[in-house]
Amino acid sequence: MKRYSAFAIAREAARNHIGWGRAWAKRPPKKRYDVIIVGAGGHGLATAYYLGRNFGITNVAILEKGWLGGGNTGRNTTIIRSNYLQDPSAAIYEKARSLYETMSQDLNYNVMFSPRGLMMLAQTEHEVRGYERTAHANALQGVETEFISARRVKELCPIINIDGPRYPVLGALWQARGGTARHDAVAWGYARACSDMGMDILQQCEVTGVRQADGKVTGVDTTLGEIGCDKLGIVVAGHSGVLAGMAGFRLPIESVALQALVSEPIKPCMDVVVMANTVHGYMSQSDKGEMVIGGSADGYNNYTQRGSFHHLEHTVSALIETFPIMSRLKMLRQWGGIVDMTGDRSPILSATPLGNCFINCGWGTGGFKAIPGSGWGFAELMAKGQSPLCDAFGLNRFTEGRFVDESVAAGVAH
Amino acid sequence: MSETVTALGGAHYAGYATITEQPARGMITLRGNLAEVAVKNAATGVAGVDMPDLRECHIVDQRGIAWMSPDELLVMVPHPEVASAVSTIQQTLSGLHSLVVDVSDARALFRIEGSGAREVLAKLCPVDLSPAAFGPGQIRRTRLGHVSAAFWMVDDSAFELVCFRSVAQYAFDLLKTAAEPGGEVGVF
Amino acid sequence: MLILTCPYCGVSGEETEFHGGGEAHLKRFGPGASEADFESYLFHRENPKGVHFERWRHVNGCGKWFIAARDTATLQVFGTYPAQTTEPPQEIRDKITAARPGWRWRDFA
Amino acid sequence: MSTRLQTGGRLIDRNQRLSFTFNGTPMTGFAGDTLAAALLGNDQMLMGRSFKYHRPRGVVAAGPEEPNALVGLGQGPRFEPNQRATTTELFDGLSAISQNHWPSLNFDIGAVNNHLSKFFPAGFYYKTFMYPRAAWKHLFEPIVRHSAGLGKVTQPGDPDRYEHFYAFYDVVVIGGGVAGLQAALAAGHAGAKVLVMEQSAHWGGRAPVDGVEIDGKPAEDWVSATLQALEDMENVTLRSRLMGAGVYDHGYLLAYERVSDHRPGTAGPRHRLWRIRAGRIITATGAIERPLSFAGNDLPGVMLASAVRDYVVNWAISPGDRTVIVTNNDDAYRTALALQMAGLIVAAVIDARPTATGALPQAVRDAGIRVETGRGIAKVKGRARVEGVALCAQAGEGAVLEEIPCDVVAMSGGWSPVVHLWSHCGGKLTWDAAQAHFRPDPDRAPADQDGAPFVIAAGAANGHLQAADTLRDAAAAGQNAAVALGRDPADGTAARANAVAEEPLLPVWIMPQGAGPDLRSKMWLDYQNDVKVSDVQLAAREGYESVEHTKRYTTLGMATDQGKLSNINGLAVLSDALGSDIPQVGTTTFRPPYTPISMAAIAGEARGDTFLPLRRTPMQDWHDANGADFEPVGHWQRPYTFRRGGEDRAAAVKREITNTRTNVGLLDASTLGKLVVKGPDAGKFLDMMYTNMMSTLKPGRCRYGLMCDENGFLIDDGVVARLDDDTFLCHTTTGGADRIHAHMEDWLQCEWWDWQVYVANLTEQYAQIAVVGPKARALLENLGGMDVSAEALPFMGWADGTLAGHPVRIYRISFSGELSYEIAVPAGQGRALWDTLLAVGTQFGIMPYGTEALHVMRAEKGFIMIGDETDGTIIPQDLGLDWAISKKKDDYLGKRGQARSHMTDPDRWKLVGLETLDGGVLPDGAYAVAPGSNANGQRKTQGRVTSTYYSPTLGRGIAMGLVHKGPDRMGEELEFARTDGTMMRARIVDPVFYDKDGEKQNV
Repeated sequence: MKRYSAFAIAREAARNHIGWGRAWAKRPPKKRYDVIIVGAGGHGLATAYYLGRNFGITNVAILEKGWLGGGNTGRNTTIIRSNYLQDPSAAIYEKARSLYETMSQDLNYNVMFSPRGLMMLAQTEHEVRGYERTAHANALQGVETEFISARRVKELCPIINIDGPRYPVLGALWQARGGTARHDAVAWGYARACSDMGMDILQQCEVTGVRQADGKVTGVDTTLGEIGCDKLGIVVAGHSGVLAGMAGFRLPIESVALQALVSEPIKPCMDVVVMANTVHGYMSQSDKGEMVIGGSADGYNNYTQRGSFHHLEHTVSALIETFPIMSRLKMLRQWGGIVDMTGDRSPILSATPLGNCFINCGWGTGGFKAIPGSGWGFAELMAKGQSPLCDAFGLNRFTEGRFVDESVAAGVAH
Repeated sequence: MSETVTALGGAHYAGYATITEQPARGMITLRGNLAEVAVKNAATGVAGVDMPDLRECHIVDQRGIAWMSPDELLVMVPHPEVASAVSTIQQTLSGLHSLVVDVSDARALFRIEGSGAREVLAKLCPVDLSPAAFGPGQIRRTRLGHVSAAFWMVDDSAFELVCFRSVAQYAFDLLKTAAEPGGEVGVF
Repeated sequence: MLILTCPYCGVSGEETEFHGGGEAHLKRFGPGASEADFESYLFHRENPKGVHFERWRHVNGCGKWFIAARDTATLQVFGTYPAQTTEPPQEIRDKITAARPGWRWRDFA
Repeated sequence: MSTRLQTGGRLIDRNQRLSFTFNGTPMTGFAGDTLAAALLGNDQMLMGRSFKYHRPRGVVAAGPEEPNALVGLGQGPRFEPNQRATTTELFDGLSAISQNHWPSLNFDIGAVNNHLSKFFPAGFYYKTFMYPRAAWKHLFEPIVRHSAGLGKVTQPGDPDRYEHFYAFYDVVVIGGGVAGLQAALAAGHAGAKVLVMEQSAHWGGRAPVDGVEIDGKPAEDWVSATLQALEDMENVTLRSRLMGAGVYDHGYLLAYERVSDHRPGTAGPRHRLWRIRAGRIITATGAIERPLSFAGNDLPGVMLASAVRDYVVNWAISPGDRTVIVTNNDDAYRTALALQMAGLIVAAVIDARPTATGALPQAVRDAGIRVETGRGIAKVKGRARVEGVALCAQAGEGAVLEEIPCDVVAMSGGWSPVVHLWSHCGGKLTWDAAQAHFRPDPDRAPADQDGAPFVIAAGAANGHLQAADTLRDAAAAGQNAAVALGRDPADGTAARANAVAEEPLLPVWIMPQGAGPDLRSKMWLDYQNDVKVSDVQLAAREGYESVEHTKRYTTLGMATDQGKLSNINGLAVLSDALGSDIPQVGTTTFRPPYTPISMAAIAGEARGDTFLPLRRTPMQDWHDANGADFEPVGHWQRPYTFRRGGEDRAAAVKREITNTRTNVGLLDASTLGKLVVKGPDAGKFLDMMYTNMMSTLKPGRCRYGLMCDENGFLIDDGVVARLDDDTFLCHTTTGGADRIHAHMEDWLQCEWWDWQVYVANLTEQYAQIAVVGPKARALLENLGGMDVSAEALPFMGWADGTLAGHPVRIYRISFSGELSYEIAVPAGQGRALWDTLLAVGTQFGIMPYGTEALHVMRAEKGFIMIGDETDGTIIPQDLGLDWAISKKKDDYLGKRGQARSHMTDPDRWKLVGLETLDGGVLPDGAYAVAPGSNANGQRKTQGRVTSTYYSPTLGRGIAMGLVHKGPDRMGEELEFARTDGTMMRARIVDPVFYDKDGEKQNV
């Protein structure tokens, strides 16, 4: 694989860049692999990468029914943070965040991780208490966050109107090393690294069946024929229910559409990521200058990846109140991504009733930021059958009522 | 009996439609089996108008009955009569499973009037307000901006709209803004 | 932006007049129920890519709960019916069969 | 140079001269001009700089597809970036500035990127800026970010108004060209209720410019006649300056009306967003001309052939003195004729096709204009402006045959239907090889709620580029739309247009066909984002094979024009590089909106006071006038405390508490939920809703109850009063009123529909005032009215009666531990009673108190608060509320959930009181640490603070918290970690800090 660097570019510039080869190889499937990962999104590719890097398992195929990185990996608002309340969440998201810090160098592919700082606005007394609690939890979890004053919020993000009118900013939970990354690059970078380790990335290869014998998976049927494997990892986000169905077990999951939009590009005016949960809106400015805005989810099952309008309406009106300069910006594009929500809104990284079949899904709105941590933990789970990062996210928790619930409010009351 | 104050003390705005908060009106929620003759009689007895059918509202001045749901009516009488009306209805329905409560104070009542009235509501409610689709005799429960509301027409150019008392100011501000001159759409 | 017709008051309104209430025809399991049954009741959902039955409340309207038969992939609505039933009415099922021959949802077809 | 012609200009009014400024330079134009036309009229061809290489950019188009001519419009709080000059109507006093350059448009430092462009191919940033690691954060990223963006940042304080409008039509026709008007006519005749919208201020589209004849008269005349006919039909509405922005599911259509952009500051809204529900949508959105890819095709002066025609015919603009036309089709010859008719020089028509023998080429030759076939442009000469072109053989590799001096190049690569709105909601496309474009596939149209196709493409938007076919197709579309909605077919015959037969075009994706790397790296596909043919080829070579990969890797089509000019050309280059057919490669997804729409229009009226409802109690005016600090609770604003004089919040809260505990306090409790539950089965129902046994409650009495969800988690609490045998009044939390009402209706309607119970939400019927404190009874007795003695109205009882002439219901319940009366009075009399209480209460030292005092007092009593002690993961058993869970009932909501292993786990954290050793106040949300750390290296914990306050009554910090096996560890000391890592020690104690035996509330 040709190593990427400024020098390589200079060399190629001299000959109009005709010397660049494929970022990832194109090979026909083998008969069988040690491990098959279904789903070449960020989580699937990261799992494969860490299987190779941490456990030397490289006889791996990653199957993708569409194009790699073509799902939610390329359809999210690229936010990276780990300021979660519950220990298991903080652990896996902080693992992910720390891996993002060095990902460009690890993969020799610039994913443009930008730890520009992330703040979650507290706009009610109830939110203030909630975020103060999170700050205390983070301090013991090794996650660097602090609860900052409204004035500090204004210093960090001058375009915020902290004086209301409807929801004044009372403070914020601030994670200085949170930020964003270039979402496509994460998938492309992992794909290139996996391919470099000899793994096969099989695009346009849809799984149509899961072959089993005496309670174990033996392989999968695909549009490219039958492929055998010792272990199967299902990492297909919004389509997990379908795959689980093929494997013969059920999931506590519902798929809904999450709304997002971007504005036209303007000169840099916001150096941080801002989340305003009271009004279900979050926003950052991309390196192209677009304001990237995330909204809330539809209240019903939806497999179309189309945006719907009324959620946008509420998100945008709230953002205009909080960021008055938004009023005369224009919306360039809106879309919807399918997110799979579990019973407690936390992910599933778990063994399944089929001994050698594992599933990684249910990331809801948290998927992108978790990619490296999820891949790291899930690879360990698949290789060793156990992983501290995954322990709390097993399927059994729904039977026992042992939830990992990040929604820190049953409703304000007085 | 001390006097009843409305949420906005009769606020008024004259734009290309006029918005006026109305004086208190006696309003009674009656829940029961609307097929029961007794229920029908109880309602019509105090309101003095015909029993409305699905999505209908019969109203004459202060008195009327609005069909709210398959098991709910809104009975309207002059405010001073509401207490007696409630007990009259309760007596008529004694022994019959039903719920009769005075909700006069829980509501704000607005009158939206003038050639622009339909348009003003069409800016705030996701409802077809063209004359072909909505007219006197009908009621529509829907949302006004972010709050629940219901409206009916008292004649060809005037609506009455009810919402909860606590959001009266919000509703009035919405209606007022929508009725500002220069905002005429001109499709009805 | 979905358009739904409330089977109680007959209003055809846009999504914002209603409130989604999740999967329909769930059988409640209470005290004494097995762990598996109780877990399924609370958490296991069909989440189909296709024909689905779901609860809606006409919240900005008559306030009634009803059930909609809808395709989650195309958003086609096959029909709505009152919530006071444990299974889809035959007439709704026929409509679905006409549009999606061989459809299946739990034990219904 | 570009100039204004002495005569002509069908859209301008030469009697209305308008003055405006561009980068501060005063200029003039005419009413009817677009800003682009007016700028050209002032010889301002250079209008901006490109995004990546900062190359000089002139206008290329005359409509919404324009990628280059983006300006900053207006000033101060009305400034708006990225406005397309081609769709901005000129008005007097308009001020515009060009974008993305420093220090000036003519001299731009950033243009250095242009000379380094060889080092910035597609995706170069993925390959570099990585080493050393710190350099990315501190050096490279700041540079990348600084160079980001196009337009200047907007300012706060937008003074304009915006609104929505809900509209309902049978048929909505998008596009006011001849196709749209013809379709509307057909649908209208069939009796359908029709809306026709046109994004610009002018009807008729291209036909009048192209000199088409319809029904024997000039298109212009047919258009005005048809408009009149439509005006006369009362079932048809015509609307200009209204753009179809997005098509959504179930026939939902967003349309964007620019009400006063052309007359800023006038009365009324600036933008109006139409939220339309349509039975059928006809997209008569026309087609967009494609550029040709030849070296230097981005120089100012290179324009679309149709745009050149538009500027000449519509606005009497001469884009330049000598024009060279380069084409692969007949249509561009119309530009030659139009230019010559305006007395301008056409140096030559360069046709890539081997031969051009159609009627239009012939007419051009007859007009004495030189026509060269089989030729292409090797490269465009000039630096900041076209100076000439070098010809070559299209079939060759670019060897220069001849150079022709010119200052305008008018190019035409054929036409692509505008399929955006067709595609937004899932409409699929089919490749039309003959015309080399994607057009809507009628068999795969977007489906509505009934599964029926609801979008119909018409005219050029449907691939019918010849006027005659356009009209036929449009008439059929209008007819079919109406018929599909059950209307009777009426006169659907189309107007007849003269049809100059056009010969087929020759698909030309790069020019010349054999161009080498050097030329390919100068062929622009995406002008705004600087994506070139060589970039797409590089992406393909590197394995970014999916069209989505290539788009994202090269940023092709991701600029503010969303690839209206570049997508098809880029796609063709990509498929060629992959050696596959264009249809196999497919297109990227079209997303709403068609062109950018203002955020403010999306928000509509929801701004400022009407952003969200703000719920007000009957006493809110008093709170406003008496120094209340509010806190939002749901949509309510509740007084947090009432400050007096120079008091800070803490001092005010302290005063309110002390006064309430020693004299009497007044609380506005109107926001508490009040649900009436009535019916023969009401008791049985409430036994399921609450963990307590409610059916045994005696009329006249009150009982505190807990509600859980099926998971067993506590969701609400409140006092239930039994009004009579089959009627209960359930109090909920402020946040709970609507939620719990819906929760009850849910269970009644969907699970126990045979139970006889009705529920009504009376929350707003009553103002509720809590009169609290040792002197509360004395105060009420002074009001005159009902007997409020301990005997007549004991603790946890209620009674109806009158107070000071008001009909009231009084509940003897206490959330503070003091003697307390909660008085419900009809809302319309709430303020009067409040005022009376304050007046009569002065002799007893009455003071109102806010929510914070309420919190502290309840904490002093060890009462839990939903949302503080609970967070959606807490069961009543965690809070020591087992006494409120009936053991006799075999079922209630949550009972099964609470039986699961994790819920019965003896290791759960349970509620205790916490007393700091130093008397200080524990930090809110602090955790009690335990020895060691877990497998993920996180410090172990054994409890947390749920509520913590300074108690003025006890003169020390008090707290409640959940602690591992807490109740069994009374007296133990715990260490609570502050965020700075230091520890605070606290002792586990009984959560009831004040009046443990409850004597005060029970007098």
